[in-house]
Amino acid sequence: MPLLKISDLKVNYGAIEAVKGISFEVPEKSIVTLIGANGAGKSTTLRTIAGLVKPVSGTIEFKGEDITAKDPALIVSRGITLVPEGRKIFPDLTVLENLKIGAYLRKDNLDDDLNWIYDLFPRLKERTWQMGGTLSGGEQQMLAVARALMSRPKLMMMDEPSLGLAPMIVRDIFDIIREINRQGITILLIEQNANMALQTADIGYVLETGRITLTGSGKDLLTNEAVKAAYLGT
Amino acid sequence: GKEKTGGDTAGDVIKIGVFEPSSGDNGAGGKQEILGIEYAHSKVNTIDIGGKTYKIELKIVDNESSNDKAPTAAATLVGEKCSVVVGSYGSGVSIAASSVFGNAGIPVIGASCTNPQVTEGNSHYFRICYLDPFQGTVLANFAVDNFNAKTAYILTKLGDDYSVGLGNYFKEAFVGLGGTVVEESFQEGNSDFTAFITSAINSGADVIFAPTSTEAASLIIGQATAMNIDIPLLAGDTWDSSVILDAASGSNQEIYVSTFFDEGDDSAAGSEFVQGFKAWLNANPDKLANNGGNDIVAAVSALGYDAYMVAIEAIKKAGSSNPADIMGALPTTTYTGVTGDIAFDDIGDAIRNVAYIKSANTADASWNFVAIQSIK
Amino acid sequence: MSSNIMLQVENVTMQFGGVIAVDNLSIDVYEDEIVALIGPNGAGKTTTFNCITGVYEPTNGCIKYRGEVIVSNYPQGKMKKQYLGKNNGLYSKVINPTPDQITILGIARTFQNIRLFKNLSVFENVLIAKHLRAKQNVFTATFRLNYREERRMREECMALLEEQSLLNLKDAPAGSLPYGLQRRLEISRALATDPKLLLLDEPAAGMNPQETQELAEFIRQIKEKYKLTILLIEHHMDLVMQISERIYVQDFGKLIATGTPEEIQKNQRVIDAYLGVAEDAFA
Amino acid sequence: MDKKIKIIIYAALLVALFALLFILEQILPSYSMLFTVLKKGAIYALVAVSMNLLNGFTGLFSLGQAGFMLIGAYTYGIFTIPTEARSAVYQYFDGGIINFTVPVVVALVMAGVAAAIFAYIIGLPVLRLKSDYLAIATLGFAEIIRAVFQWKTLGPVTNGSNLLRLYPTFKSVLFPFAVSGICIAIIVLLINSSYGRAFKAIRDDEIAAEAMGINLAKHKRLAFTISSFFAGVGGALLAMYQTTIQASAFKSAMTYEILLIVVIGGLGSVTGSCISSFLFIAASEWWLRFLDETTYIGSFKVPLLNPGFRKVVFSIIIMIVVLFYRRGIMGNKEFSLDPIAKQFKKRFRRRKEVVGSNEQ
Amino acid sequence: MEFINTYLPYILAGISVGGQYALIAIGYTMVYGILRLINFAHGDIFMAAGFMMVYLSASMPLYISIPLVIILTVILGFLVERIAYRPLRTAPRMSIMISAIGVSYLLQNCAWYLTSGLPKQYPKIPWISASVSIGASTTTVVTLITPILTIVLIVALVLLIKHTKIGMAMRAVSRDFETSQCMGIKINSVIGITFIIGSFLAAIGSLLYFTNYSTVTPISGAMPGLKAFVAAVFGGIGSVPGAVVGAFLIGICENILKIKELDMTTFSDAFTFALLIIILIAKPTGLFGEKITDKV
Ligand SMILES: Nc1ncnc2c1ncn2[C@@H]1O[C@H](COP(=O)(O)OP(=O)(O)OP(=O)(O)O)[C@@H](O)[C@H]1O
Ligand SMILES: Nc1ncnc2c1ncn2[C@@H]1O[C@H](COP(=O)(O)OP(=O)(O)OP(=O)(O)O)[C@@H](O)[C@H]1O
Ligand SMILES: [Mg+2]
Ligand SMILES: [Mg+2]
Repeated sequence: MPLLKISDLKVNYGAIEAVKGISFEVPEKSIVTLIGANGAGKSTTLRTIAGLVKPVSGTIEFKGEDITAKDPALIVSRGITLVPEGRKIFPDLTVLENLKIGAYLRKDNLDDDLNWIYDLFPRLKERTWQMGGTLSGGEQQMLAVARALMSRPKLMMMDEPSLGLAPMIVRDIFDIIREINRQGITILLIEQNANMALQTADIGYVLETGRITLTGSGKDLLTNEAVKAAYLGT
Repeated sequence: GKEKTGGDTAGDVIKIGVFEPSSGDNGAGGKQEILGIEYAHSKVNTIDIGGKTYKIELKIVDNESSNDKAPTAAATLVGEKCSVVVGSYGSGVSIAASSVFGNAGIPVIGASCTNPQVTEGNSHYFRICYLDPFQGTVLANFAVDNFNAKTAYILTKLGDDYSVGLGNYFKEAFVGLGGTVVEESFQEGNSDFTAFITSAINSGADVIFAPTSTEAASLIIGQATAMNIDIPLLAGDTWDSSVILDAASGSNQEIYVSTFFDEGDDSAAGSEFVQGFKAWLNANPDKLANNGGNDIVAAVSALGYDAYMVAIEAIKKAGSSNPADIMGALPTTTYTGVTGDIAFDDIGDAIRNVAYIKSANTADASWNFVAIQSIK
Repeated sequence: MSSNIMLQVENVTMQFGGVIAVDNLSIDVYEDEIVALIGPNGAGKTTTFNCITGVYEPTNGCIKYRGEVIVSNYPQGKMKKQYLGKNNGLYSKVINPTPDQITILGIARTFQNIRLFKNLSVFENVLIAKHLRAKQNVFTATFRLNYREERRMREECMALLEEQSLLNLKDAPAGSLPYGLQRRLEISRALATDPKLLLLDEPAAGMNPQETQELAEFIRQIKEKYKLTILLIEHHMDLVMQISERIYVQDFGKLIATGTPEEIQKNQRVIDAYLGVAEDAFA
Repeated sequence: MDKKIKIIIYAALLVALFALLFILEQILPSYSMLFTVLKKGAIYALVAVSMNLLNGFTGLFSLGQAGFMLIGAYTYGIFTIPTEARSAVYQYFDGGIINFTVPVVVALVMAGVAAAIFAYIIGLPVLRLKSDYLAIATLGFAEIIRAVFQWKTLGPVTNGSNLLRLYPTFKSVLFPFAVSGICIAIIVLLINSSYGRAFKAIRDDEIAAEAMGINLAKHKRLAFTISSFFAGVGGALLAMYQTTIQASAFKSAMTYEILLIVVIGGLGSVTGSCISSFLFIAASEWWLRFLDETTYIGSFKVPLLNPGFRKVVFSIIIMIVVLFYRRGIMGNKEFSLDPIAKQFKKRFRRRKEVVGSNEQ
Repeated sequence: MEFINTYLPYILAGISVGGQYALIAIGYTMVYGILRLINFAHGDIFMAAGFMMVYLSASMPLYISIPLVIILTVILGFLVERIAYRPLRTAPRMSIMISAIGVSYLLQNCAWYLTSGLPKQYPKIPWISASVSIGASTTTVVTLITPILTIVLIVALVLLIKHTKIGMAMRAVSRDFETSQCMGIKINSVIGITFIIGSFLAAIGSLLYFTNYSTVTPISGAMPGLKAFVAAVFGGIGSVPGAVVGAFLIGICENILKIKELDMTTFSDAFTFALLIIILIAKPTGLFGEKITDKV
């Protein structure tokens, strides 16, 4: 059984059909990537899974449980978190508070998790007391990932984590993604940087104007001529 | 209003408009005035003209104490084809709506609006109460006569023509009698009067004259009580309300008001009205609530009663329900009401030369009659 | 060469509280050039643009446009004591124009996070950019005494949209456009102000490699067509290396390197601070 | 659609409207509530549109409308009270210090100009503020204006706390319609001009607007001043309608009322503001009045109907409209003949085609 | 001494009024901080609390009616949020504000309808209604305990916001609904709690205020509401300490202006606004307001 199973999902914003019936699966402990042009509906798909947008039709199953259109808080409690597009860290909470709020639904002791996070992101440890808003772009992106990890997710969804980041940081982020995945967390990744994404991913889906048009392993898609022409620019 | 009671056809009905506030700043007083009118209507609700009996219907409309709503409210009454209109509590709305009635040729009888400008130059506007210049002078005289006052502190509400106007007339008279005055005014919505009371004390005032609405009044009284001052408070007709008694009850604050009517009046007409009105109020919980939950007779209720009766008298005299005829009849209409004899001068104002002065009995929350004051 | 110099940023320092976002930066841009400004996140690139376009008043330094000083400031007021940068005392003139004055001079820009008038149509977005050069006042405009001017503005905008192949979308609300077209519209809107110098802030952000490729072509085209000089900020190295003639690299506000794309790619300081392992960046 | 035809159609509609009003005035009695609502509605429409120019089209959240109306109303009153009536009006101030009158139309323009001048002056500092801060500052200015006009020291000019009255008023509903109509037409022209586009740009994104070469300070001040001009004219019309002027009527409650009209009509929709102002006035002052009357059906007393109930119902209606029509009646669209005309054309064309095919 | 005797009452009145404004102002500021909504109905909730006390105390002893008033007010505040604001969560800001104005109208009109608009005498609460003398001036106990109680409540509130989990959630929600939801925060509950706290403080404020001023009318909430709102803006809307400082400043200023010798009474309200405008022009987001920097 896949960890996450999307069947025939349709999402509208008013009259705009953003997602027009897509189905895909995310196996446990894998890295899955969605690539596609701007406005293809990638972010919308993730937001729907997270419960932020209600779909018109279709189902979302997580570990066999139907979580379609459930309250975001419930979805988080089941083990799905979203690292939103554009970092969205809380600027006037400290780094520590940002991390704590990531674990909002948890009632147990957070010390172990904090140590784990600080191991993963030594940069954040130095800045525990700094306000989130004063971090640099790359640091904010790390914080956003770390914050999501604090809920001890089973599935982590990331929406364009490399957007607007310097090449060096982009690489760091992908290293971290692989590292987190090694530790057993399933990743659903959206990327414009299709090269990096497909290199990292086990499975890739290509989304075009609200529909999935291609599926394959990351390596396969990297060499697919259509993908090359449309997304890789070579 | 689509109300139709019984099966009357329009031909048998004479409509009397009631142009009063039942909301807004003057809503409380307006309602009490309406009660007097309604009571009068309950006593006299038919009229014989030319051998035919007409049923009298009241058309009550809320002018919301607001000058910009008043013309619309007045237009409603005109639209209802009222023969004559009674109202309003509050001079501002009366002036604002005056031209609507004037243009439609409908006579209006003001019950308690005391501003001279209501009738001045308006041949269709009549009034049965005394005027602010008179009232102000009466109170000034009273202050000098009773307290031997040399200094008066006058507190008025900014932007309120009644308050400022009456304050002005009081000042003129008081200064004319050789006193000095200290004047201050407060703004709308002010709720802390301690500073004003303090300055009254510091100015060495012998009396405080505060012609204000009842809302401000209860705040002033409450705070004066808390400060334990021993300067008497004087005010005009608006203070003649159970609200004032409520506010003052249990304190030892001296409060004097000038008014149109005394509940304790033991003349036959007066006591009959008081008893009848109380019984009527007590029989009807809604009405009692509109009176503030008690059966104390407000002077404006008495005036409302009289104004209605004057209207009836005028209709009878005119022998017609035609507004123009009634307007023609009004200047010569006379009537002996519960507030005294009523006759109009050539401006349309009632000819009156006395006012009642009452004081608040703070022990049992009632009014004590003090004097009938006239002008020197 | 200096006869046709377009923009000179001289010793510009921008300090926010205790943070120096731009530190004594000097940049020259010559006519007909495409110059890139790169650097790690938070290096102060956007802030530099904001200083040039009048959004921020630099704390110290001056900026010249075609040889004329358009922005100039020195540490003063509260900043007098707090100032942490260099060159205090070098300048004594204060010129702090508002952004609209800069635009009128002929410098147009786009924004890092697209700032279109989302509720207005594509056509109106472009038409608004014509407002500044129209000969009219409220009175003539209201009573349509400016109808010739208005017609000219509309015709020019139609022509521009036609060229940018946005004409078929002219009545669509700008906010409803796909992301890539929004970027293009933002550039078109900037072009409608008749600029000589165009500042582009991360035009390729959020684009995939293919779209980035198309963007590079587009930038080249408009440069030729409108005889523009272009200064751009970008993190997509393939785009930068492909179209820019010279590159400035900024880190912690300071200029750390400048040169041709080839020179920059080999520069060890740039690799350490920004590119990381050189080959990877161009994978 | 052909622009010329469009103009002709709109002009024809306008003429028809005025003709209808004229006929109505001949056949209905002058005291009909309909006229009251039409008069006040027309005036509120103007004021609401002027507020919409600021709040809906320029994105400046201003709550100073009542203050500017006050200035307009007083300016009109002060300069039009006939000299012979002045001693009666200014009875506490020896007839006041202004001893001349100007014609009504001139006074209306003066009312607008006075409000505009004032707006220009306070706009200099205040327009630098953003959103809610601007709102509270303008609200504050309106309160200050009110206090100043009630100030005794200015009594010889403003009559202090007392009423202004006896100035020329209007009888026919055509007058407010004509004046408001002209003013609204000018505002519409402005909104659709290059400057109107600049205002909308500022509303959507100030920073981008500035980058497009739009001088924020200048354009905001322009919108503020023009809006206040029309608010001033609206205030003067209101004064004519009310026949008396008193500063205490121009409270913040009046501004809120106008804001309600604007939002219910749809922010950024001129026709919305107009429609909703008529509906608002009609509902609040006419249609619901029966709710205030204690009513008996036979001898059964209809429950709840007591003075004050009308306002309760009215506020509930407002809440329902706000909750279920969140973008207002018209959203940010305008009423237009285009869709109707298109329908018409389509049918026309089809018929032509049918005719054409028959001929073949 | 002469000086103190003359002016002490003004200052005492100022501090007391300031405290009451502060309690109301916090409600504005909290709601604004989290929803960016000027909750115009807040002053009317305060007024409604006053009427509840009038009616409840008539039929039950104070030790029951006071807690009951507080509970009912809190429920009222919560319901207003539930019915009038929650459905508009995604609507344009202006609609929510109009909804707030609508609620304010509704509450006032209901109060009118139910009370006939007559001013109601507020019950005397023993001990805090009592008079005390300070120097030569007389005042009530409530004048003295208001500032103390205000400060205590506010310290508690600040601690709650700064150091508890729910406080952290409030700060997070105030920044970004969507991301907060992604963290598992139920924004509706957090907003509900904000209204509950705001209404609670308004209820306490109304107890103090009406004990001091003795009369309740349907528009009793309007002016204190407006003043408190001004105070909140003055201090920088969204900032709790700012609201408190603003409230005390305004309370004291407007009372000092009533000193006869200054001859400024006519303009005491106008002056409050003038002061506000001056502050805003110098500091466009109030004394403690966060600077709105549009990151370009
Ligand atoms: N809040 C919204 N309201 C209306 N339409 C929206 C909204 N959000 C997205 N859309 C539209 O839905 C479609 C899909 O958008 P989505 O953000 O999911 O695309 P995406 O694939 O994530 O693109 P990008 O690469 O730009 O992030 C687009 O056409 C977009 O314009
Ligand atoms: N208005 C401001 N107030 C305070 N600090 C600011 C302001 N604007 C920018 N900064 C700071 O200045 C520094 C430079 O920011 P800037 O936006 O110029 O970076 P950048 O080089 O454009 O980065 P990126 O590539 O991530 O866009 C950052 O530390 C930023 O936080
Ligand atoms: Mg996306
Ligand atoms: Mg940047």
